[in-house]
Amino acid sequence: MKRKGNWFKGMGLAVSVSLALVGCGSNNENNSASSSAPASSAPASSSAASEGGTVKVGILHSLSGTMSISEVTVKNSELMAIDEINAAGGVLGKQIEPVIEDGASDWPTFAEKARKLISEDKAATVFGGWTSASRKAMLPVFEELNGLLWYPVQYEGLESSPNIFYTGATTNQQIVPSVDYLLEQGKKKFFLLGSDYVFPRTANKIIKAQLAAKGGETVAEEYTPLGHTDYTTIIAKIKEAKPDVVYNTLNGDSNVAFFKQLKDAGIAAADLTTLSVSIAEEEVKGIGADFLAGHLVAWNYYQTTDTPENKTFVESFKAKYGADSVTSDPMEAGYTAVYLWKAAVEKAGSFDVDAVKAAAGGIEFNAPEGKVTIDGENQHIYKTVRIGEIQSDGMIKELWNSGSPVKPDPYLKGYDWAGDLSSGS
Amino acid sequence: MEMWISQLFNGLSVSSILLLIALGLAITFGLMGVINMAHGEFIMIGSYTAYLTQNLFKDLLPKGAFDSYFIAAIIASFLVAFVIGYVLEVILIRHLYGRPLDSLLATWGVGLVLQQIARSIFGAPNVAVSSPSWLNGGLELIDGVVFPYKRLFILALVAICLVAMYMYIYRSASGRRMRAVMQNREMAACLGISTRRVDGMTFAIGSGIAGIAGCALTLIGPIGPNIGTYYIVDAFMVVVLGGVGKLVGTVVGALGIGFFNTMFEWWSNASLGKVFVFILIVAFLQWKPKGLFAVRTRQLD
Amino acid sequence: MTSIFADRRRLWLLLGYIAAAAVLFCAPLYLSDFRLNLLAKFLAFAIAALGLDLLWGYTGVLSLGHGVFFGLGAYAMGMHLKLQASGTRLPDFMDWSGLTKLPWFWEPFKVFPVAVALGILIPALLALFLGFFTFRNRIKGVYFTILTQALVIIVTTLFIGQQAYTGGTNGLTSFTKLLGEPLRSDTMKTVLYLATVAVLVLVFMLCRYIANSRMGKVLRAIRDGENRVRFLGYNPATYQMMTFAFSGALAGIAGMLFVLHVGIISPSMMGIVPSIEMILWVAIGGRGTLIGALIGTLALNYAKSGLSEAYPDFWTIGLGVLFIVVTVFLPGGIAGLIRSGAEAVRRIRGRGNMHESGAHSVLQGSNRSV
Amino acid sequence: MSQAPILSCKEVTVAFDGFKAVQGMNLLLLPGELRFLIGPNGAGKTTMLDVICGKVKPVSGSVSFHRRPGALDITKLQEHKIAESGIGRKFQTPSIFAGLTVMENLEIAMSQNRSVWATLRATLKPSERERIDEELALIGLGDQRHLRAGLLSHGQKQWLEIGMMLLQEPEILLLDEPVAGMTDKETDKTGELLQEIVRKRTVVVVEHDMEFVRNFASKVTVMHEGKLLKEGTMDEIQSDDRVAEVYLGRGKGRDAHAVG
Repeated sequence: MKRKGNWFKGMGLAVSVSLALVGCGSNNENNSASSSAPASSAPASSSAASEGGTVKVGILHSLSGTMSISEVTVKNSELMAIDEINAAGGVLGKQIEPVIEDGASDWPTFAEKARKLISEDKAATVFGGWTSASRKAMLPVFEELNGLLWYPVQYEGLESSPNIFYTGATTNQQIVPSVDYLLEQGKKKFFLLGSDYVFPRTANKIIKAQLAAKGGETVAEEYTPLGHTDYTTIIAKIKEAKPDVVYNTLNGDSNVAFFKQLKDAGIAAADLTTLSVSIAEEEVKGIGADFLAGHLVAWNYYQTTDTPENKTFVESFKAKYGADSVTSDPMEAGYTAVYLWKAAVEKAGSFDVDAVKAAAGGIEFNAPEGKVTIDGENQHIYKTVRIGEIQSDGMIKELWNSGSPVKPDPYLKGYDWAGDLSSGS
Repeated sequence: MEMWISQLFNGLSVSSILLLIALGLAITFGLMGVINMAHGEFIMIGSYTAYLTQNLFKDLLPKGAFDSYFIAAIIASFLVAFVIGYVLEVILIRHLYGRPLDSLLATWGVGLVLQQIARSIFGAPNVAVSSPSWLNGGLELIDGVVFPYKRLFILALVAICLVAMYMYIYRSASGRRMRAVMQNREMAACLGISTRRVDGMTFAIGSGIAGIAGCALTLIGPIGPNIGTYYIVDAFMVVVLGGVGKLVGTVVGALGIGFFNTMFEWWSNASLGKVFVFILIVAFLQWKPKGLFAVRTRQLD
Repeated sequence: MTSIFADRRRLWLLLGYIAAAAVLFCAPLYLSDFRLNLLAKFLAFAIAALGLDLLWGYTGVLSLGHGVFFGLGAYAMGMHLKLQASGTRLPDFMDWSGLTKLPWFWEPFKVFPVAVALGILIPALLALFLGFFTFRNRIKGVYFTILTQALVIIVTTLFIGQQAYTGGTNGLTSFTKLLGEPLRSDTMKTVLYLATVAVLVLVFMLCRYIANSRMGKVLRAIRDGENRVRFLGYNPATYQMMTFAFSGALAGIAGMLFVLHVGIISPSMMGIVPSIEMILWVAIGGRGTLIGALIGTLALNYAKSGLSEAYPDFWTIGLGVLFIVVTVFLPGGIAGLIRSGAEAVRRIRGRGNMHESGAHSVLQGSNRSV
Repeated sequence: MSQAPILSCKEVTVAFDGFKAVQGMNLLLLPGELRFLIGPNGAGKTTMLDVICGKVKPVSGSVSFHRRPGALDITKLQEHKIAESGIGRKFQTPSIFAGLTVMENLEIAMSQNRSVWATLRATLKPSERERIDEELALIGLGDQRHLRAGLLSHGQKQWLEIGMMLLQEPEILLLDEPVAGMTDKETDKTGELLQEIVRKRTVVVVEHDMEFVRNFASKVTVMHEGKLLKEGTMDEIQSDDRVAEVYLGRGKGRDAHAVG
């Protein structure tokens, strides 16, 4: 009664399944074969595969999908740092060999590639991640395999994993100072507008607590789904609420739609102050400077930041990736992360993760954004806060900065009004 | 009081954008029964064509002529999307008539390919298109209520496309041939209509209109490889809700979704607004499974 | 006369399955930790693919919303693991979202067996609920497919929005323990892998039983002519609902195993793209053949992770082209290829079975009606 | 007419968007009767069958099926309930399941408990296998038992569907042009099949081929534009002027030979 060819199907399954396994099995053999010491097939210890002349380093960013918009440029700046270091003799006499992986804007893929970089490629460290979700996906993998991750993007804080170094700003180095700045400018009524994901919701929670403590007022709190493109109703709500400032944590494409439609509705920067934390030089290029002129942003670095290191950084970046390319905060943070790792390795004298972590505390480095220091206690870095205004030529002019680098405080312990926010793990 | 007027206008403008996006689909899906999941990518093609036209005008022509680039862009985006649509129909869609579910999966693949090609040509980050100066600003009838020229332009563009499509489908000879082929392919072939050419033309027109939508959307939205994914599900919802095969269905579907979306968003927030609209659509289809203006057929299946 | 062939054929088939199961069970011996974890994830996907194949390949109902059922199962297990990891304290995201006590609907997930039961029941009941309202009203074909996409948008938007209860776009992560044992120890990982293979084998046998039972025949009849089945006295709606609920439950099981292997579940994993990729596994493997769903899932996932390692920039083009080629030019999928390959071999060696040789057997492989 | 009717359709009217396919039609069937339904194209014959088997809901009028335990109002029931209660329908174009083998088609058509749970556990009992073998022999498809139904010829598909109907063992069987598109040899064979079917159940046959109708001495109902025109034996029908006029066009007295 069986249909024809069934026994072939059974055999077909057995053959194809075993082929797939053998395929990936052998794939695994030739991997370890390419990396040197036979010890590498030992259980995934963190001993770096420092083979003769090169040390492997992972670069894990989204090269496809919705997040490729922001992450491709950060990958480029990290690669530039590696090329510069290799040209100058590498680290501990070894050339850095970058292994590039695509996170594909898909969080389990970030976890899968992180596991591959650590246990298969034996990468000494990994530079990568962008969205909080991708970092949260990689975190358990790095802690399980005792790997080392450098996360180059500003984020919502309230985290400090022993296996991650955060070279982007935490909330008290971007959100909190920017709100203080606005309050000093006499902006009392805040309209909180953000894309519907973790960073805006957490940032707004902090802002509401800060405003309540400092006499500000939260007029409204609005969220739009990622990829939302129609802001006419939101703009109508803004007109009705008549806030002093719109604190904007929208992300990616939504910013394009919001500012274009804001200008359509006859609202210019002079009529309504907005401060954004997800718009850098790269995004300004995508939106068009004529829609953004006069609006404020809060970062720790701008292409116009006048430090000698920044001049060379911008020049070499334009030389490498084209004259019309721009440099933004996350790109600079990624670039700085590579140098900080190099400094920590040289101080520790070895690529071993625990040694590098122990040696990292207190390391200083003259980054394009100015002097930065690694805070050994929470593995973030001291950063100078800068409020900028977008110019009609697409550059961002610095209006105010915090003077000296601000100590990172991911759990906002140093702020009394943030007491109930988090007990800290 | 002005809030109500501006909200009504917002509802109308959202509906007009939904209609512009779904109009092409009303042909490819409504009339031809082809599920084209790459419809969003044709919108993207339209946007990128507008970007290229803008650069062309900026570099080659004198400054004064820049403002008229947008009209050229609309025509160019229709033609480019039309040609790519025709080529896609000849290569792929031809094999998929009568297999709706397969055409859904195959065109999803096409969408992936088009997105990646756009990403490698134009780069992952968004590109900027500055709107022509005669479209900036807005009409201020009552104080405090501004009707942006861009939205009015899109409303006008949609109206023109609608009338043009109506005249083509219901009042022109080739439109009649198209409907004949769609309703009974074998009979039309017997009557000497080259169904191959009509299929190609019909699909290409549907894609061309998606190109126009893409060009118009550069006024108010982002231009990047992924914008297609934002619109595709909404476009299908409009056509399914409105009822397949009837132009008036698509119009009413777009108006319905547009106004409800704006109203819900006003009362709650944008995320919940979108959720309520979709729940409404699912509930509505219980009552009328074939959409508002269903075409009744008597065959068994 | 044909029974001799049938018995020998069934023997070979059994041998094939046993060999495959053996190869899978002893994988931990020859696979590295990373590759084993990868394979475990793909086998979990295969369980969901089997359910989808039964629904689409056999019954002709195309659902692009199975990411939701997969996600609900994964969230059920994720909530359990999160509670285990948080011990007495509130989970971290609830803490800084301002919650003071655990929401009531989190309580049942503290107990492992209850969490597993809910991980199967919730997707199944949601599928039954949606199935009841669509199939009873004879919503079918493309309309049903687009409705499942609407379901995906509704559920993902709600999960993202209710960050205090679901962890928002970060989802649930940083799990430490399962049943008191450390989740990430080597023994636990091997045990989890073997459990996944065992569940897969069980589910495969269950699906084969259903596919070959009379119910399986009625399902295929519904695929070929739903109205005709109605006039034979069967109510297609109940059959479609039951199969939809069953495939929802299988997707839930797959989700639970997935979260145990990968250690994270977030709304983006139950979105539109993952749901369509599930369909691609079944389409490439060969819908309407259970083995096809398995082969397709393994083949595509290895291709995806292999391609994206080697050519990070262009693997989406490869995926897209694969999509087109399979659905248009290779409707039978890989399983179809194997079958027609087998027939070609049979015809060349002239062993053809008297009754079905000649023109019939050639046509058999290519019969595909949607 | 002492016997109580098994099926009674009173004043049945069916309209599609205003067009009245059937107007005020009455039809009474006696148990075990063989009734032919003839009439020009568009007379509403097929629509009448659709009403009886529940495919189409009438706008007005009643259709009741008098089974042993009591009367069933067809217009209230869903299609599968009507089929389950004992009304089988064969469609004009052979509608069998192309993806299933001949054997499988018959297996699911066989009268059995139709619930999901029952079919999940059902196995082919020897007695059932015998019945299927008998049916296969009767319709002459014994050799093609494992062949996919989609590969059968047109005639074979019609017989398979008839075989399925027999296995379904309905009390009333509705056949829609069973010999349409068949060769003479196939038509004769179908005629023999019909003799077999009629022995155990009530049958209504819609047919155009007068030759075929003639060799069954049974009652004939003629429909025209949705209304009952004439009812009686074949001879009464042929001698009736109105039938000739309606059927064959305006010529009087011409032999009421069938127009295909």
